[in-house]
Amino acid sequence: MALGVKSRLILSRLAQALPALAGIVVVTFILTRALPGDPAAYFAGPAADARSIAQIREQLGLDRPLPVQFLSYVTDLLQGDLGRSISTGQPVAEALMQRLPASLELTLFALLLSALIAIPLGVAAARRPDSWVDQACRLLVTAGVSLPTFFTGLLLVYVFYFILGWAPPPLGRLDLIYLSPPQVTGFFTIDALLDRDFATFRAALAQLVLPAMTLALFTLAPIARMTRASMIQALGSEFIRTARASGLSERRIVYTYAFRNAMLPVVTTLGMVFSFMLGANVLVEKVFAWPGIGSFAVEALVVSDYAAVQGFVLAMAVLFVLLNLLIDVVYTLADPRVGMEG
Amino acid sequence: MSQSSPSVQTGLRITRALGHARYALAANPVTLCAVLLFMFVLGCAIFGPMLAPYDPLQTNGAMALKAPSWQHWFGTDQLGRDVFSRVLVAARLDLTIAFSAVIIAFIIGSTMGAVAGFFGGWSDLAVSRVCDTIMAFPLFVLAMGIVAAAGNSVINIVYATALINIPFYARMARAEVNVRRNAGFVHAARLAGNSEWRLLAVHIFPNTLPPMMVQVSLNLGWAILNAAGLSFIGLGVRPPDAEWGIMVAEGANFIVSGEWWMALFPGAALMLAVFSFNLLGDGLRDLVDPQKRT
Amino acid sequence: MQRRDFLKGVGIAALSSGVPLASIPSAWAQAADTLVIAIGSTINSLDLHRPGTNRPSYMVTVNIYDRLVRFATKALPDGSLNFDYNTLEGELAESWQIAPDGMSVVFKLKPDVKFWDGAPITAEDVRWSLERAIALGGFPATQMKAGGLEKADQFEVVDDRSIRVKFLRKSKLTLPDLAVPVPFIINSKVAKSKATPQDPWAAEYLHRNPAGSGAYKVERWDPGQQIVFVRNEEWKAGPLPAIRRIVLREVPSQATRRALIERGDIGMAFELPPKDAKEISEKKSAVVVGAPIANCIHVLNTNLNFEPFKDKRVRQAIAYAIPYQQIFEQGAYGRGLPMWGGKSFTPTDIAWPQPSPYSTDYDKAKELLAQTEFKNGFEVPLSFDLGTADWGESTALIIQEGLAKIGVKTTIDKVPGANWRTMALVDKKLPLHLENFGGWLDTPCYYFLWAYAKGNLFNSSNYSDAEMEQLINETLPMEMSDPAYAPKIRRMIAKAFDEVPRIPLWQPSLESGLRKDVQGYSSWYHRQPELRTMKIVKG
Amino acid sequence: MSGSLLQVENLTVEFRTRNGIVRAVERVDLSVGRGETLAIVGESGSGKSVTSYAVMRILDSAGSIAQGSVMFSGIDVANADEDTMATLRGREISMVFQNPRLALNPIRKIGRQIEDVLIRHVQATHNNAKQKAIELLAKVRIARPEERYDAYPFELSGGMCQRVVIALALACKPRLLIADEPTTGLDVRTQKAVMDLIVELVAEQGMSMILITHDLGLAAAYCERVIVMEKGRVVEAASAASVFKDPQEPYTKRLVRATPRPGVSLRDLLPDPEIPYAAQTPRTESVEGQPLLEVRDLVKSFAPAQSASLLSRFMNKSVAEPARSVDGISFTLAKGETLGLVGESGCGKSTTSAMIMRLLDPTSGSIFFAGRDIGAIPARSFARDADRARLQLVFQDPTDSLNPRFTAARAIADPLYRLGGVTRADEARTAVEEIAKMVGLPHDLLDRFPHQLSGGQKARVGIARAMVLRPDLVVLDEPTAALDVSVQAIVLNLLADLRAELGMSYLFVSHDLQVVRMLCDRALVMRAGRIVEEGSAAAVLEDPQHAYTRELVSAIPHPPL
Repeated sequence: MALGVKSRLILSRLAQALPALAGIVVVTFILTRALPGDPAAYFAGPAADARSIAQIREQLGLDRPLPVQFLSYVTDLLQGDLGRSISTGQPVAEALMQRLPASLELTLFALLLSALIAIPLGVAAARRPDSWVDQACRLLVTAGVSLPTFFTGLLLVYVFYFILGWAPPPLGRLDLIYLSPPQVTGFFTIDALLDRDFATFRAALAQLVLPAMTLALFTLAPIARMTRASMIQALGSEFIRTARASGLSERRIVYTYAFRNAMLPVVTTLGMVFSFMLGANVLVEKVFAWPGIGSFAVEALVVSDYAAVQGFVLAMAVLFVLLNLLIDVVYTLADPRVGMEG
Repeated sequence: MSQSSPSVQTGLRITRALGHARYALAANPVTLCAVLLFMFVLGCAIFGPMLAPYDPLQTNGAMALKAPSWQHWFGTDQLGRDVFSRVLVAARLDLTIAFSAVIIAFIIGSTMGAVAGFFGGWSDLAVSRVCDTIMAFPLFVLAMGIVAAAGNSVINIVYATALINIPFYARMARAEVNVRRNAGFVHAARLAGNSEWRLLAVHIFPNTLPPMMVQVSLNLGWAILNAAGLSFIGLGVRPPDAEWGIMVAEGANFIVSGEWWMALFPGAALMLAVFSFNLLGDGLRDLVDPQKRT
Repeated sequence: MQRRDFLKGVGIAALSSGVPLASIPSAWAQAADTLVIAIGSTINSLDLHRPGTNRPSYMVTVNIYDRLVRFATKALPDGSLNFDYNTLEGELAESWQIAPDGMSVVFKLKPDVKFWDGAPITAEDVRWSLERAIALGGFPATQMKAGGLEKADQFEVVDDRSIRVKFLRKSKLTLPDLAVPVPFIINSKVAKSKATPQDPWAAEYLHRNPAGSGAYKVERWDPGQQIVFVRNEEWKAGPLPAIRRIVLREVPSQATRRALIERGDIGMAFELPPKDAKEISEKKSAVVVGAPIANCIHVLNTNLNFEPFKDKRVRQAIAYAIPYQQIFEQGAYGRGLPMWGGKSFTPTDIAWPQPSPYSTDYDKAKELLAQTEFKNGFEVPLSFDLGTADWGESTALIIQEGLAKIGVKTTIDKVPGANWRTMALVDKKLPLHLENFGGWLDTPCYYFLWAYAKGNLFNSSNYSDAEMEQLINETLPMEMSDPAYAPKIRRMIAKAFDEVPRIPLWQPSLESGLRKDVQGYSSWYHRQPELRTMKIVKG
Repeated sequence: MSGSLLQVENLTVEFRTRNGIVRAVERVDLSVGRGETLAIVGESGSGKSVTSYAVMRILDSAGSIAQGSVMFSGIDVANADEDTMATLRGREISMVFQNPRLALNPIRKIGRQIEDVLIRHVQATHNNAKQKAIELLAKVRIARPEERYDAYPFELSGGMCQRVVIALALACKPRLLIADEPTTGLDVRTQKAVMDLIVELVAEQGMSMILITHDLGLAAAYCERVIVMEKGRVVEAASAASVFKDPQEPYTKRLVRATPRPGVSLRDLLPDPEIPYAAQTPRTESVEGQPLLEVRDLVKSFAPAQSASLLSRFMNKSVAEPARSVDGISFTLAKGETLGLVGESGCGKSTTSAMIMRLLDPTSGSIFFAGRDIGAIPARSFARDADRARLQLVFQDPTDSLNPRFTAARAIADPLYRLGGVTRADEARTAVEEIAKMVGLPHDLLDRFPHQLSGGQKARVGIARAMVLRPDLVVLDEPTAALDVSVQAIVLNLLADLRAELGMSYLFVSHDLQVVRMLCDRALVMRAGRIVEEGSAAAVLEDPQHAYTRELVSAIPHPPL
């Protein structure tokens, strides 16, 4: 029964996402058509004349009325066809699948890094609110979120690559001298480990460090703040007083009792940060030549590549929905109250 | 007595509020710094153009790419323009963008959210769906798309930034109104004959303002970063106007060749402004948080 | 054995048509015979003929396909090599013979040239490939047309090793036009086997799977990241390249490209912005190689469809109000050749480009403007392509300042790359903008054809003049040695100077940074890296 | 006092606040002997809880023991190291808190929470902890303890949660149990059950107990000795029997007087009986003719937990019947009459009052007010109804019911502007000052914000706001539930005076039978949405007919009088 309620809850979440997805399909379609620039002119090449542009416009189906274009777009979409990027000529789905792991690997790694720093910081700050630890933590995370990611990225590259030479050149996922490991998960670090190729693993990891740091620095703040706030709330709650009055050890009070309760809102924040990072990747990917979907989207936007932009946005939206679902599942598993109270 | 007492009381109230603020600031030196910093940034925005030692747009071929000196505190850029003057003058444009975007987002978002949270039903459904849809977009890319589609002008940056901020306000207002819509004082006001709209506008909404102000302060920082990010990919403010983001973006190409000042100073100014907004928001949150008001 | 999952993705094509690869070491690209080149833009196709293929992709076609003929290289006085527009040499063609009536030419193919799959190159392959260049439309067809190659029946197989190209009219551009990147020769048997009724020219297949005979083969292509060329050991159309493997890595950040070359992490940074070129060559942190781009000028275009610029005197006033020297120093960083301050409005020679007679003279500008109805100045947007911001932005800003001095108020409009083409070149609706057309075929008439003839793409000024048009049509097919040629060209140049729809600023240089051990590079008219001549010297 | 288990001498506890250092407890002496039960009684802010926290040294970080000693069984608690204290807490001294739901970790199974304590104090090993936990659950009379072991706090009722908290506290058989308002917020029957259980277990294990409560009756009924605290100081210490009969100190006397108990009138609750009985007018007996309010077959049902999406509603076809919160009640209220509506939490009394007040639309049934069916007018549009001004409500929670951003004057004036036809500020001010005088609110408080007012002052503002329009019917929704007993006495008298002065009818909603008896003419007893008993207020309390009413009456603490 309990499971029934919870799985229904999750299904209903999924159902709630459908209108948003439909909205996204419509909005992206309209937005992409509103983009200036005539793809036909762009693709006709540098020396094309009006006739060859018209020829290409016809080829691309851009001469048909908008509703017809939309209809055919939706029809294709329902068949799982995201269309074909007119600039790379590749199916959009394929390009996204190739690039998504790159973005996900970077984002997840950055999130991990961020959480590993921010959560202990938040806990430390919450245990002594208004102490110097708290203030220092606040300054640090606020400074982090105040730096534009592209600026941080450039600065890190300049210092750690150009001046100190500690970091590898900012050339995407692997240094020039390595080849990508056989694809299993699409995450180079994991694939390299699966392949027992530790040199490549180290190389892939080395490439990840700077961009992940850039992203992590920017996302420390929300995680640390939320950890601090919910930890303060948890530590101030009455069941902690009960636990103290029962003589439970400080460790147990802070970690088993307070921390687990405090983690629930933090999980939600992590999810939000993750989806925010995926979007904010755009700039970082540009700085680090990271072959992810963010840079793909920028390129596509610049050339008014309808299918690619639509595909990208849709992929992100689906990812977003899945992510929220994942958070719901985690939340449901972690909090017995979910779905049980009126 | 009934004539004089309100104004006396108002005076008292202000004194008391100031007293609270002074206490809160004294207890929290970081917030005090934030307030000072914020005033400083605001001062730059207001008086910057008067204080700038050079014309921020005046190129000077002979003085191109000069390192910081007594003459040019922050050095000069590739066209010999004074970076210090440009950084100072940019404050106004950046703050204007941020403030207008956030104010628009606040007005639209909080109205939507308040209506949804108070009346529920289809209005709630509609607002929630709209917010879900916006939020499911990668926000920065959405902003990029809007500016790319509408053309890059300051006003379009403002609109794009406002649009992606709307859901935050809508959701927040919705939640804040929702927790209060069954509060005793709301029922009391209803009993006093207030219409539903008046209940919302006069009784509930003002009470949601403190937490919303925190969000406003935090969002101001984000709005500046957003505008700067758009500039970085070339969808920002038009040259020759000085704007921090575009200055960093342009300066970025000069870092490797050793002309670090072109990116560093506007970057630092950008950071400082965002930093002060964020710290201020953080501090406001502490002030507003009832848990901390013992 | 083969640890790497090489068969993934798009690298398949290269393998299927080439030699199976031996095992590749982990740190393969470190090998001494591998050259890494950083490029700033994205390669989006391996097939130049395909609609939608962008300019940077031409570098693939240039290096992996062969053409019938190519321009020869010549040594410049400073010892560096450059191409020689005036001399053609055979690539796949062993020889060619122009018919006595001058209305056709027969190419004889070299006997030992083969495609990568070992199939001999036949006249049918050539015919199919040339026809394809026309049939797919778009830019390639336009380019072919400039050389008078417009119809499929102009190409005729004589025998297995001989092909005749018939001329519709005599033109000095026809043969050079066969040496440009467009008419490359494809393995037609492979392509035809992949063709479908919807796609008779196998555009879909060749887009990702090259089928050629060039000196380099595509070993691997990760769109948006890199393309890896490996030497075709069987190449017979020229001397075997020295470098076995070349990696073209896409590095969008200009600063990173500079850092990479300065630190020596890559062998070459292709297309340096002028400032980097200047500073690197001064610091000697890398070798900067480059030359002014033939037949190319950075210009400020006035659009004659807009009111103030309909008046010639306004255009002239603008031309006098531009701080040329400052632009050359701060926009071009002194790289390239000045195109202002020429001696006379009536040129004495036909060298093109040559400096215009304008120079910065605000008094003269004001005087000219005062004669018009715009004596109090006017407002106009000044646009440039965001993709050319490395020189465009500074230039626009300086122009803005200069024009302000004569009361012309400009607002700067950065147009994103995609929109640029539509707005500036197709719709031709930008009143005042920066433009950088360069003609592949290095003759003045060819430049004038594109830039001064009504309706043509790069005539974004909407300049229209009957005499100019007639001159262009007359000079275009004319041999340059024709005694009538020079006077006509001089007349065209004089008209261009007098009416100044396009205000020349400077002739840009295409410069690239080379690590000190990398040699043999020269820049070409098509602005793509020619990799075949490059080598890495030890020590 | 050498035989005492706990000896507190000269204890002073200070808190750092933004207004400087505040002494919450000052020079308190107390002792608890072995096996003794002691009650600490005081109103809010008297320092009674802080004293107990100081004994366990669980003051929050802003508070500290500034002075004095706390000796527990020879251990100097004030100066002991943290390890000693951690061993002491839960093992030797344990505590039961108010608000049992919040006192338990919401995401940990209750069985595990008990185990944590057992294992911490080495009362059980990992092997037998579960068994011991179940035994403890059984001991606090939780039915089916094996099943409940796996329950989470939210799955249990408040009373059950309190039993779990008691089990936690008694897990290690401590020598001293501190029960801090253990029954506040619980219904009277649950209160009795919980208190009986505590006292029984304490006696059974030979423990000492400190009961901290605001309820003098409860203290006297369950403890041997009573300490009365006021403003951080002990004002009186006496045996339970003598504290009621023979209070020594003026404060204790006031407290005793203010405690509602059988046989006293409203006026008797006031500290100064010499005050002339202004409201001595006889209660209006039911006026013949048309009743002011008539409720017929009133029903309110709520849909079960509303699913957010349509889809889930489709999947949720087999949902239960909507729960009927109010299940067909009918009654009348005459002009000038005061009707009491009594019941435990969740019985539907607040829902009923909200429907009558037209804040909530009934599912079915009708509400006739002065002969007009106002139940048919949607709640949303009732604000503009002519009868709006005639129906007013005094809220339960004076804090929650005042807009934090409105001054007292503005809150009181709001109905005047909206419904009273007042447009001029001075006109409104005059009316506000008049009613303020009537409710005993000094004029200088009128320009204060709610957070600058005390609980009693806020209650007066709430009453003034309801009365300013001189309504015909005022619903009093537990108007004193959140107030200290001495303030309650004053407010109840104020309400009685106002009724006499203004001639209104009251519908008085309450859980407290004694208070209802004193204020009301008639009383209705509600249970699970239905009226189970109806009669004169005195008769319902003194001679209950229905079994449920009898149970309620018998659960009222009986202090030794």
